[in-house]
Amino acid sequence: MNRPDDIVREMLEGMALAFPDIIRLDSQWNNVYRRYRKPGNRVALVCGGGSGHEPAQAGYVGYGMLDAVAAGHVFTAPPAPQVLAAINEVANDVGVFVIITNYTGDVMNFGIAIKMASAKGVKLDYIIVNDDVSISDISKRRGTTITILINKIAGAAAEEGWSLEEVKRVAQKVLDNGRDIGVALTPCILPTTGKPTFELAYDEIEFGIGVHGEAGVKRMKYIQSRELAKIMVDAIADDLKLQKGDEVALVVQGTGGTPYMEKFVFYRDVRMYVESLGLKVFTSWIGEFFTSLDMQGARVAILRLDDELKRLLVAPAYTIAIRTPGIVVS
Amino acid sequence: MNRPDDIVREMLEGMALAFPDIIRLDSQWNNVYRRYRKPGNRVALVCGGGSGHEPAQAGYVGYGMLDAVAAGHVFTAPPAPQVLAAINEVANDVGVFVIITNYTGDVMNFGIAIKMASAKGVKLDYIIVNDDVSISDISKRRGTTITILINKIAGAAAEEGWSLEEVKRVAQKVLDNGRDIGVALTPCILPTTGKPTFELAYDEIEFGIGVHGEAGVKRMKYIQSRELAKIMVDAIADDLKLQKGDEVALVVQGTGGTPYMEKFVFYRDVRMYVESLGLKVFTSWIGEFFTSLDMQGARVAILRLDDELKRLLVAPAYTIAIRTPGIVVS
Amino acid sequence: MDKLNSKDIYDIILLINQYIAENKEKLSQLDAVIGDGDFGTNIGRGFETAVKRLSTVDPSKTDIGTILMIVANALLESVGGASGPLFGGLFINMAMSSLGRSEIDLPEIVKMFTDGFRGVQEVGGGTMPGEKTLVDALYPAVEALKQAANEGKDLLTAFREALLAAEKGVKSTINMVAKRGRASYLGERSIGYQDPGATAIYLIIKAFYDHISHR
Amino acid sequence: MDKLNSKDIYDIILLINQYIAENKEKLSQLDAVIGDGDFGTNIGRGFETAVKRLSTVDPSKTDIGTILMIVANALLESVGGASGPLFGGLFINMAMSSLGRSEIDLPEIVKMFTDGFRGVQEVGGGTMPGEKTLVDALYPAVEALKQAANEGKDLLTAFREALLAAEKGVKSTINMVAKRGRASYLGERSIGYQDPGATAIYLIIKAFYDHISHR
Ligand SMILES: Nc1ncnc2c1ncn2[C@@H]1O[C@H](COP(=O)(O)OP(=O)(O)O)[C@@H](O)[C@H]1O
Ligand SMILES: Nc1ncnc2c1ncn2[C@@H]1O[C@H](COP(=O)(O)OP(=O)(O)O)[C@@H](O)[C@H]1O
Ligand SMILES: [Mg+2]
Ligand SMILES: [Mg+2]
Ligand SMILES: [Mg+2]
Ligand SMILES: [Mg+2]
Repeated sequence: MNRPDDIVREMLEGMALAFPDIIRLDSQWNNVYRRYRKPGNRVALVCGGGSGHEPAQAGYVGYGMLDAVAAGHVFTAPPAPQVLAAINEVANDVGVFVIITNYTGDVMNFGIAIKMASAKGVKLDYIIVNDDVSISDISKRRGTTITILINKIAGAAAEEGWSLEEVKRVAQKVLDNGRDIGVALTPCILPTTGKPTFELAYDEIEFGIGVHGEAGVKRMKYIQSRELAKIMVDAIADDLKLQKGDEVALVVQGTGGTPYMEKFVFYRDVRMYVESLGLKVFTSWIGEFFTSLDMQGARVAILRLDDELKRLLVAPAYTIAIRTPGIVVS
Repeated sequence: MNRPDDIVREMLEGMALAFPDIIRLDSQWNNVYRRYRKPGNRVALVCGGGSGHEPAQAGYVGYGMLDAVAAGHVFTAPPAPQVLAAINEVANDVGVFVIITNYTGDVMNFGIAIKMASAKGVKLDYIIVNDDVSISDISKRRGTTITILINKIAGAAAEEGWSLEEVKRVAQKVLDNGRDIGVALTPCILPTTGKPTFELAYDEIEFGIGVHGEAGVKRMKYIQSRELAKIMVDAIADDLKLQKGDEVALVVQGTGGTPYMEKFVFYRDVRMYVESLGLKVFTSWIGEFFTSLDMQGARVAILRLDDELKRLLVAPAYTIAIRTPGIVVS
Repeated sequence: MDKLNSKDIYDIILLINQYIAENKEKLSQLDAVIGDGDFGTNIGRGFETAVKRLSTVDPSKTDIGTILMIVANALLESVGGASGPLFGGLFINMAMSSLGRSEIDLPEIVKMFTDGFRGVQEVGGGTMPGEKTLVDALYPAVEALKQAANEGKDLLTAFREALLAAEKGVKSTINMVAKRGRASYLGERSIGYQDPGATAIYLIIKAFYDHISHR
Repeated sequence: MDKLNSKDIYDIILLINQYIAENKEKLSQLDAVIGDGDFGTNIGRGFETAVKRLSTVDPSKTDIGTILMIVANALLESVGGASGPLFGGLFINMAMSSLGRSEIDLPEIVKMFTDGFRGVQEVGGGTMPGEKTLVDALYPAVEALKQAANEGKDLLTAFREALLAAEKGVKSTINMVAKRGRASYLGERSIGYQDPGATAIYLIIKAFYDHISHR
């Protein structure tokens, strides 16, 4: 790290230097666009949010996924004028679809930007993603991993030339059939303050965390990976009312500082438990998709699939973090 | 984590469950083989070492890279009989090429296994990788990231049907032209003991670390990413006697617990400094390639390229961690 | 004499920036406990940007509304998070309320703050006192100003009472369960900690009071 | 009477396993400071495996060499790291030296340990005393046994002197600069810490001594 205030810009510069064929950086706003614009008769997808969740969201800009990302400061929703600039950059005749994670700041800033863009005649629609099952009040549920699956599936639909209404319909289907839950074994350290976001004893697990290093919904004693897998999968399966025989996609990820080894041990436990419930695993993503800086922890997400979702999930994509077919873990 | 003693087996089980099309696990020995054997008239590549460095080495088994990996316990070289089993599994008429990292334990166990296999008439040759520039006594230099580049380049050569002698020649060329260096900002925590491997103050950097959480060659005060990039690149450039105009591959990686953000900021700083020296960056790998459990830190490796190395470096590969063209960061 | 002119408002903004900067770490720390720890950094960056932009503005030639609009835009563009729109909404409405005016008296100040408060409420989605947000400092402060104006008190007294009300409001957030924003995820576990947004409102009112009492 | 038979060797192996298990954490901790922290876990697993395999062996019907070969193979197969081949090499050579024998006297024991020491040296690449390795405990212990045998001392006295020599050897590693293995990366920074491998050798000699003194 150099100056904490520069960290987001410098990271985006690094990504643009490494993948100049995929993305382009607007450094006035820290907005990331596709290197090569999509044809104008395709719905454009805009996402964004605070930084510190990498590869979310800049890592998902590219063919088959997003067109524009507004990257805020660490854990801070991007200001409305920045989001507006991203929307304007990709605005076209068929429409812009905006994917918003359900956090007060994101909803406020994206909401203002959408209002301003609509007022100027931009055709758009949006979805507010609230997939985090750890909160019982549904309106308060946070937007986490399902956001990425919406980026992927709605992105594939948009690439195929679907209408704005159809893109929204399939995005809503993903949200209706997908849930996520996370735990932390350590807090994360904010680069801006150099301080951990909460205190956690060595033998404690913070259960139901968000993605911002904020404390979770409850704290529990350390348990084994196997038992943790069960509790987390159960929370999702209950909420989604998963049935024996349902086909699912499984996302098992670290939270930024989780060692590779633990991810695969945990994946094994999740997978074995999911199969013991009679669910069929169509595909698995294992890696880091929506992180919390250097936090050690894990998130599990499950998406119930039908034929339409399956096809779009494995449709071609070419972004920094996800390239199908074949999710690559590194 | 479940039982610490099971962690390696359970991780490998997770990998085999997630990527059944790429690898197959021999759980008697914790050896990992390609799902589909290579034709018998191709040199087979065997690598291995202690675990805790994932994706090294099991993540590199597959088309265009390795044929067999012997995975030891965490940070522990696999026993000689296990290595022997791996060699025997892939032994063929054209030969087995064994890639050994230069650690006492690996050299001893792989050495014994090679002696035993040779005595039984297996045709083989080997290379001991000592690319870690932080140690001045060349015979003591450890094997780190260049191992992966040898896996890639010698693997591509073997896939093309080169002879054992030729595979060894190109592996040696990679070793002669590649160097690595690493730093730690935190120690790593051993799953077996639950203890950190060394003590490090918040504002200190351990310079010239190996990949086992062992302490480095010196300790220094915290400096900015930019200055660190310069010191690390200089150490490699001096040792390799890099000249203006040389073409290079750049590997910038975290050490297992390094957040994504820091990797890209650091990559930007390394890349800008490398270019300021008049070197041409042919390709970059950014991610996690040879880690140290949950350690926060960074490694830089540089490989000087010629046309032969360039071609083999970007040749097709299909493994868990590396799939070319296009290194994917996740 | 018992009015605030453009220069006063200008100097008050500088003072707000100073107070926020001095308390940046503390504000982030408060946010870390029940939120995500970025509040001080973000609101600090916002007022810093505002002051930077104001540095080329001559307050003797500029109306109060324009000065406040510059602040509002700086906050909206550079803060982000929840606080960007919330504090941006506060200052936009205060700006609209004082556009074209080069001085304002207490009843006008009351109106300006009441409008500002409405701006916050709108952005917040109808936030009410008792939900452990900045509204718990802002609402009582505005009420205190209003009452002082109704009772014909002078500017200094009005802001002294507003400051006491804001302080009490900040303290009252400690025992509340958060119902809005990130802290609400904690439910009952949010009890015992002071709201950072309310704390920043207290610093803003304190800048008004300190400026008036020292001029 | 002043001999060791198969049952003695069998019991000594059990005792070694017990001592190593009791000191597992300590051995790993010593390795963490100047190595990678796995030594206790690995050598512990090795002797545990050895003892598990010995559980189906009847020492009254098995020669010393076979018992030690089972130990050697268990160490070679399950320890890994540097210590697997090193301790494996020690026990393989001790086994070869005692194959077919159901009891051995002090001169034979001396020969057995001398052969074992050569095995370690070979695997280690010619390790000499003074390089901060297990050789610094093993070499003086073997020398002490040899001298005691030459002076015609009894078994117990011989092992008492070997134990003292091993203990002194372990302590002497503290002030050495590591020249072999992982600790050698630290150069001068390895001074001040005791070698874990040497410490394990001390525990092995101690098991011999304690068994002999208690039987
Ligand atoms: N709906 C709301 N109405 C009023 N104030 C709110 C609301 N939500 C959050 N706040 C205020 O915003 C402050 C947090 O701001 P900030 O740290 O920028 O939010 P975040 O990091 O969650 O985006 C809280 O202390 C609270 O006072
Ligand atoms: N070349 C050598 N000769 C003799 N003993 C050695 C040699 N290298 C290492 N050792 C011994 O091995 C011990 C470390 O064993 P271990 O932890 O298994 O090694 P590693 O983890 O480095 O593979 C050291 O304490 C030392 O006594
Ligand atoms: Mg925030
Ligand atoms: Mg080891
Ligand atoms: Mg916050
Ligand atoms: Mg060790």
